[in-house]
Amino acid sequence: MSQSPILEMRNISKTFGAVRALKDVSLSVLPGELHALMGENGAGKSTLMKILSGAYTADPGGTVIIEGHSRTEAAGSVAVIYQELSLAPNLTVAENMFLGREIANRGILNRSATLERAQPILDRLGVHFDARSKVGDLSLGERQMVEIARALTTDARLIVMDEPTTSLSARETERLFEVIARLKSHGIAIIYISHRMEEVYALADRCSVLRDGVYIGTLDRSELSAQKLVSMMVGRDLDSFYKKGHIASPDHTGTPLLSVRDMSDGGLVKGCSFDLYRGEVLGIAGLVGSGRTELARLIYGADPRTSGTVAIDGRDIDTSSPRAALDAGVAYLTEDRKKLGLFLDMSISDNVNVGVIERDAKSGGRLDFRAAARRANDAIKALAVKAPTARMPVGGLSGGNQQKVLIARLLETGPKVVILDEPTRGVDVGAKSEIYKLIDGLARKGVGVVMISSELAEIIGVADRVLVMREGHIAGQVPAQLGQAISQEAIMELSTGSVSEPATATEGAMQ
Amino acid sequence: KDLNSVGISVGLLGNPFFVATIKGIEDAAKKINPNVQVTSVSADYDLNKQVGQIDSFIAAGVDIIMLNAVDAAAIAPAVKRARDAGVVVAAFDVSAPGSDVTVMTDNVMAGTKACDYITEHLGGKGNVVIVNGPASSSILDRVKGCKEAFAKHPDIKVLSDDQNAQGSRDGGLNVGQNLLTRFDKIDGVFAINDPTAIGFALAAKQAGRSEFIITAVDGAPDIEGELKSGDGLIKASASQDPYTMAGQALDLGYKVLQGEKPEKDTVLLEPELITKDNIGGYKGWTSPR
Amino acid sequence: MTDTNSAPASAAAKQRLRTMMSIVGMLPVLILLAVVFELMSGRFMSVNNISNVMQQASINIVLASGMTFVILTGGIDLSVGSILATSAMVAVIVSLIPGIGWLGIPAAMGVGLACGLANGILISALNLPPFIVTLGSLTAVRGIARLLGNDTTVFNADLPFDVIGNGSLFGIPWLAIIAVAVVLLSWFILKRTVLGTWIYATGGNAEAARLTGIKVPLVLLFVYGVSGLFAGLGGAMAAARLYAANGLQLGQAYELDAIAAVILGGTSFVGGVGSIWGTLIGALIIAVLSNGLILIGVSDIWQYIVKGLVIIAAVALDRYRQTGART
Amino acid sequence: MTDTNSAPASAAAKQRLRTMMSIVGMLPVLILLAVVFELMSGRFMSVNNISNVMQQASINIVLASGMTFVILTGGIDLSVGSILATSAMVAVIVSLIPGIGWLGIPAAMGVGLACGLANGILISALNLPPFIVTLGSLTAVRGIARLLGNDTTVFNADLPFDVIGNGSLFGIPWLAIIAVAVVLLSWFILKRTVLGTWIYATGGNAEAARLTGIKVPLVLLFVYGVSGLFAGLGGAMAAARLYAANGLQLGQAYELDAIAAVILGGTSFVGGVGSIWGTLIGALIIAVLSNGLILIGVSDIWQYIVKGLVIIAAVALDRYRQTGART
Ligand SMILES: Nc1ncnc2c1ncn2[C@@H]1O[C@H](COP(=O)(O)OP(=O)(O)OP(=O)(O)O)[C@@H](O)[C@H]1O
Ligand SMILES: Nc1ncnc2c1ncn2[C@@H]1O[C@H](COP(=O)(O)OP(=O)(O)OP(=O)(O)O)[C@@H](O)[C@H]1O
Ligand SMILES: [Mg+2]
Ligand SMILES: [Mg+2]
Repeated sequence: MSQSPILEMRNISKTFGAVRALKDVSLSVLPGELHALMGENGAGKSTLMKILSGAYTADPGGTVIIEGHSRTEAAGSVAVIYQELSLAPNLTVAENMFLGREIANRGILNRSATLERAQPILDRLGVHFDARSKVGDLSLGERQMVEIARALTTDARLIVMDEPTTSLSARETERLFEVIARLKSHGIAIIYISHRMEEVYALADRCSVLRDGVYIGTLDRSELSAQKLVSMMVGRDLDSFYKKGHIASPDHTGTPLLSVRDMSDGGLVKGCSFDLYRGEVLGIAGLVGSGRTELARLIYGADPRTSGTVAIDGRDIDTSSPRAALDAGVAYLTEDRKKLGLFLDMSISDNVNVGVIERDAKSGGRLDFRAAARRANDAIKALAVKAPTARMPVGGLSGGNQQKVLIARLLETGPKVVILDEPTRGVDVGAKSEIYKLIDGLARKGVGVVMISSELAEIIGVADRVLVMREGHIAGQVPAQLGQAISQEAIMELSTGSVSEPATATEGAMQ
Repeated sequence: KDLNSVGISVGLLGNPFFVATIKGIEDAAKKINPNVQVTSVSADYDLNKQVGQIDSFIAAGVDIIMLNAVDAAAIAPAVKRARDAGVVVAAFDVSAPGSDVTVMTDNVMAGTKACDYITEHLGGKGNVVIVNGPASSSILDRVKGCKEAFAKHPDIKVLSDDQNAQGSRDGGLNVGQNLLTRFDKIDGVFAINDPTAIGFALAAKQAGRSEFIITAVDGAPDIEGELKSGDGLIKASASQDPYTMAGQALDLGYKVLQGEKPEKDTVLLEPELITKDNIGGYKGWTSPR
Repeated sequence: MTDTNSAPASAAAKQRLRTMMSIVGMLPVLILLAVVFELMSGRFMSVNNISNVMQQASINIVLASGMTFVILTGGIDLSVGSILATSAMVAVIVSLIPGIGWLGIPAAMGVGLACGLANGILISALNLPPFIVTLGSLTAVRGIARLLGNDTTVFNADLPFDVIGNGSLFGIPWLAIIAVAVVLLSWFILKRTVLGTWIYATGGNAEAARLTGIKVPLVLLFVYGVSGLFAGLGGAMAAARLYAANGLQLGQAYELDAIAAVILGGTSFVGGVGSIWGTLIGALIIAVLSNGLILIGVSDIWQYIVKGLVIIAAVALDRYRQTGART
Repeated sequence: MTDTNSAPASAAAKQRLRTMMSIVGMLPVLILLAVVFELMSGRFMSVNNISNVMQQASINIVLASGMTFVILTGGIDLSVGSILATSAMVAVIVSLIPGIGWLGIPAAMGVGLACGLANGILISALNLPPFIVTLGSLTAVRGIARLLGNDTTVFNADLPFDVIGNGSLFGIPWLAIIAVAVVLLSWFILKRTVLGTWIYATGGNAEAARLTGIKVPLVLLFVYGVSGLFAGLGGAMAAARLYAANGLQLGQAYELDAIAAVILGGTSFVGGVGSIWGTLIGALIIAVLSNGLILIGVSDIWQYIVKGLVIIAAVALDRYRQTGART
């Protein structure tokens, strides 16, 4: 090797109680390279990075050397974009960007200098909010951009990005890639963690793989291939990844299963209408902040609407509250599973059953433990949740398994329509393909599936038809006519507004 | 029967008045048996708590319970339980129905004496204010006695009698400030105890008001200086003698323990009105005895 | 926070152990206190005294049970002391009506329930902060309690239901039996019914609960209603014990004792985590402390200091024990 | 940039409006109360009475300022009333030492700071729940306050620093000047210094704060220290005002008033959201209520009821107003 590495991690182990998260892992990163780090959910990637940043202390015996210094001396030369967003929602974007490293004179803040330094970085990332916005008001994707912006405020020589694109759509991702390229040209090294293969192919100079806390190996760019990576990560080969087993273009005549008309909330969502047919998987694409989540929440009755109706099988239904929507057969999977979905302190079984315990209950509202245990165990088996017992708290599961638990809860209610908001966010390849299979199975059973996703490859691979949202409108439909292929270019054009045919496209969507 | 242990429950320990009563009991008990064990607890004006304390005393096997009842009526069942268990109950400062003996200040008379001083000073004519406190029996009695004194003079007008100053300096000051704002001219003020009176006087000093006099009940240590100087607004306080009162209650209780029957089971101590003129001879609560 | 990949069987066993630990909670502290007091006084463990402790703890146990419901949803109820005073007043006043005096108990509970539901409506329908709402009713309901008796003590020497305050069944005071019954009922609701799961879910993540179709406002209404109902029962118990009630003095600062019992018992202020058994033990610790310190003759001033320090030491010990168990 | 969607200017304006609204907060309620009391009594707005209100509010403002720091981090400090009593005792006792009597003020503040830091160490280093720790010190420190005076009132008619309790500067009472100074200092720390940002960040997301390198334990130590320090100052103010201190009675339940002021002022219990100006207004509302109700001659019992209802109505109004503004 010509250069000396910027980072050397040797023999790193880490145990949490009885859990061995990392075992003798070694990793070295060269200046100016983008080093991808891959592995299934729970493989130990984030833990390794937290040891690098000092958030965790490794078990004795390992060494971390950054630019020839020990970790403590080199603090400040590493910046980390954490996977669980580590922002203070009550502070402004600028305050968050400089949190812990405030621009100050003898302890007194210099607010104008803070804003002056924050704004150009945000502009470079091409975000819509300004440095004075409160982080709590931003959508998940926008928060992720703040995290990235924060890493750029440091003069770190090494930046760790732990799944930076999970909440980003294609355009933001492109922006991020531009920024990454510029960073690399300045000799800054990047450790990049992602479950999206295409990104790794596009970016990585080298790629290391972890499996069950053990270092498996490192591939050079020239050696990268899907088969090789997947078999290193999973320990076996995965069969076809995106697979549509259901009829690709279901019958679009007759009454639609779900029809949404003129849905508005007086702000972010403006007059959206669309139809969904039995056994169809309808994708909704769009940029971050285009209002997809908001639209889904309106349909589900999670937020008050100013206008709009929802009908199932041609009959108007009451979706004034989530309860009413569930009763009418509409279920919704939130994009923010930790904050809006799971009860982290409750058991897997309780989390799976919470929506149906009332239905199962014996007289007097007594819980039916046997039914609950059965449902939980069946769900664990059916969705291949990796957990020793259904009684353990869901907070102890890895991200992908948490997501499966949440999906299981949804399915237990026996919905006619499911709205999945970013169903594979932060989920590893193996679990992803299982979720795709699940969606496929639902469609085959005649359930209507709405899938909101920011990952174009996934939406093209799984959906039968794609609606594109822009600025709260449904900007169009891809394919414009049935039977045509879904193309990435068409989606991008609609979502960025570089074609202007929203009127006709909406018509198409409605018919 | 020997006197080996005494349990004391008072309304609120930390009130100098009760500190003096406890000292009176301890001294009296030590005179009878130098090795006596005295446990004193505070009910914090909570009847429920006091009942629990009495039960604990019964369980601990005390010979005499010295009781300053939080509630003059409602304490009866607990007193009965104690007596049924063979424990002598001696009440002081507040009556407790069913107790073996009771020694207390005549609070009605204390109120009357303090308010008679005001009416005399005013010549039977003027606007007066009663600064009230938490509704315990002794305070109700004082206000009752005071009102009786005022009622004797048709030209005395009571401007306010329903403000609670919590019986504290702090409360007296706050309520005082507000009452002084509300009424432009006041001729006399009766405060239900000394701290309230001092608080009211502080409020008057701040507001630059001095057109009235203040009287109170207690004869507490902090009012002695005020009375001695003679130029303050506080002119008189109907004094109680907690030390003697409680000591006497214990002595009577001890007699009951020995099987004697006291001639009267209730002793009312007459309060003495202390003013600038007789303060020199006043012994006070804390003076060494 | 845990273990996915290690052997499932041992993980399940460990899971059970942890659940056990969290249920046992402060029990060691309680036992320690009892032993120390027995050694120092020689009287603590007498049948008579144990019965005293149970009686003294009983009202706080009932209040703290209601408080457990509220705190499990992440709320707080400061008004229980005032509600207790009002219900006790009502209980005695009703008991004075010839012939139907025993109606005092349902009347007290009804008044408590009504106050609790009023809190609940303000909190759930208007979405106001529980601390302020119940602080407001702490004050307002106290005023009502005083108004009822016109600031005097009401009493009734022939209380028709005095047996619940002073009687006993096979040597166990009725007060204690009622307290245990309340704990069992609470346990049943929390752990064996749909509503209980909803309460935990609401406390764990209110927004997620709403999105799963749980009627969060109803859950909140229920918990504040229960807290009020139990406070009303507590009022009837206090009245039966004392044959009297005083609107100003009764129940002052009881809310602090009830909250302390709940938190000592390991229920989290954030909501969603905790158990009624912990609350029972927490309330017993408080009662044992008060009783034991008097038994061994500690002066009132030092009782304050010792009590404060023991409470802090108890949670510190618990925290230490749990950390020890985890690694 | 291909598409800047909604006009950012209007969004920024809306953001500003919202910040304004949240700063103004309860001010309308305060003004409304003042107007009603003036109309009903005709005396409320007199210079004299305003000065009374300021004095009566001042100690609570100082306590509530410290409490604001604590609640902003998501904690709570129940011990301020007891700390105030202890410091007041120390202030009077020291003031009796001939020659150096004015040292009473720094002594009181020192004692307050020490108690606050003790709370802070238990909470930050041992990671114990603030409610239990400060409930424990509420009790223990109260015991110390009583011990100091041996359960009697200590008093000093020639208090060397009585001017801060009863004097005034250009007609403004020193008590009020001190309270305003404390508010300004708190505002400066919270909004203008790095430490302030850390306090907000810790309350907003303690884990995130830790990950960005903020020393969360130090922040916690600081806020409890400040709360203790201000309670100590409050003790000196109370002593100066009353020329006396009583270890048992002084400061009872002051913590509830302080917390109420903070929460009325819009600071969230969850932490991270709120401002010191809100606290000031909250404390003034409480003081105006107490003063005004006496001025218009409402009896003690009805004061309770009205006060409780007004507090609830105030937050309800505020909630309604904010909802109105948002849509
Ligand atoms: N604080 C913790 N306490 C206990 N166990 C933990 C903790 N953090 C992580 N673990 C465990 O360590 C293992 C590795 O977790 P880690 O978060 O590093 O995985 P990851 O590779 O980042 O997964 P993902 O792709 O889902 O983000 C998992 O088994 C996890 O359950
Ligand atoms: N609580 C909130 N308050 C104010 N604005 C909000 C709030 N939540 C979201 N927004 C704004 O609403 C807009 C649309 O958000 P929404 O979450 O619907 O978009 P999305 O297309 O689902 O984006 P993402 O992929 O980031 O989830 C964003 O610009 C966001 O800033
Ligand atoms: Mg991770
Ligand atoms: Mg979204």
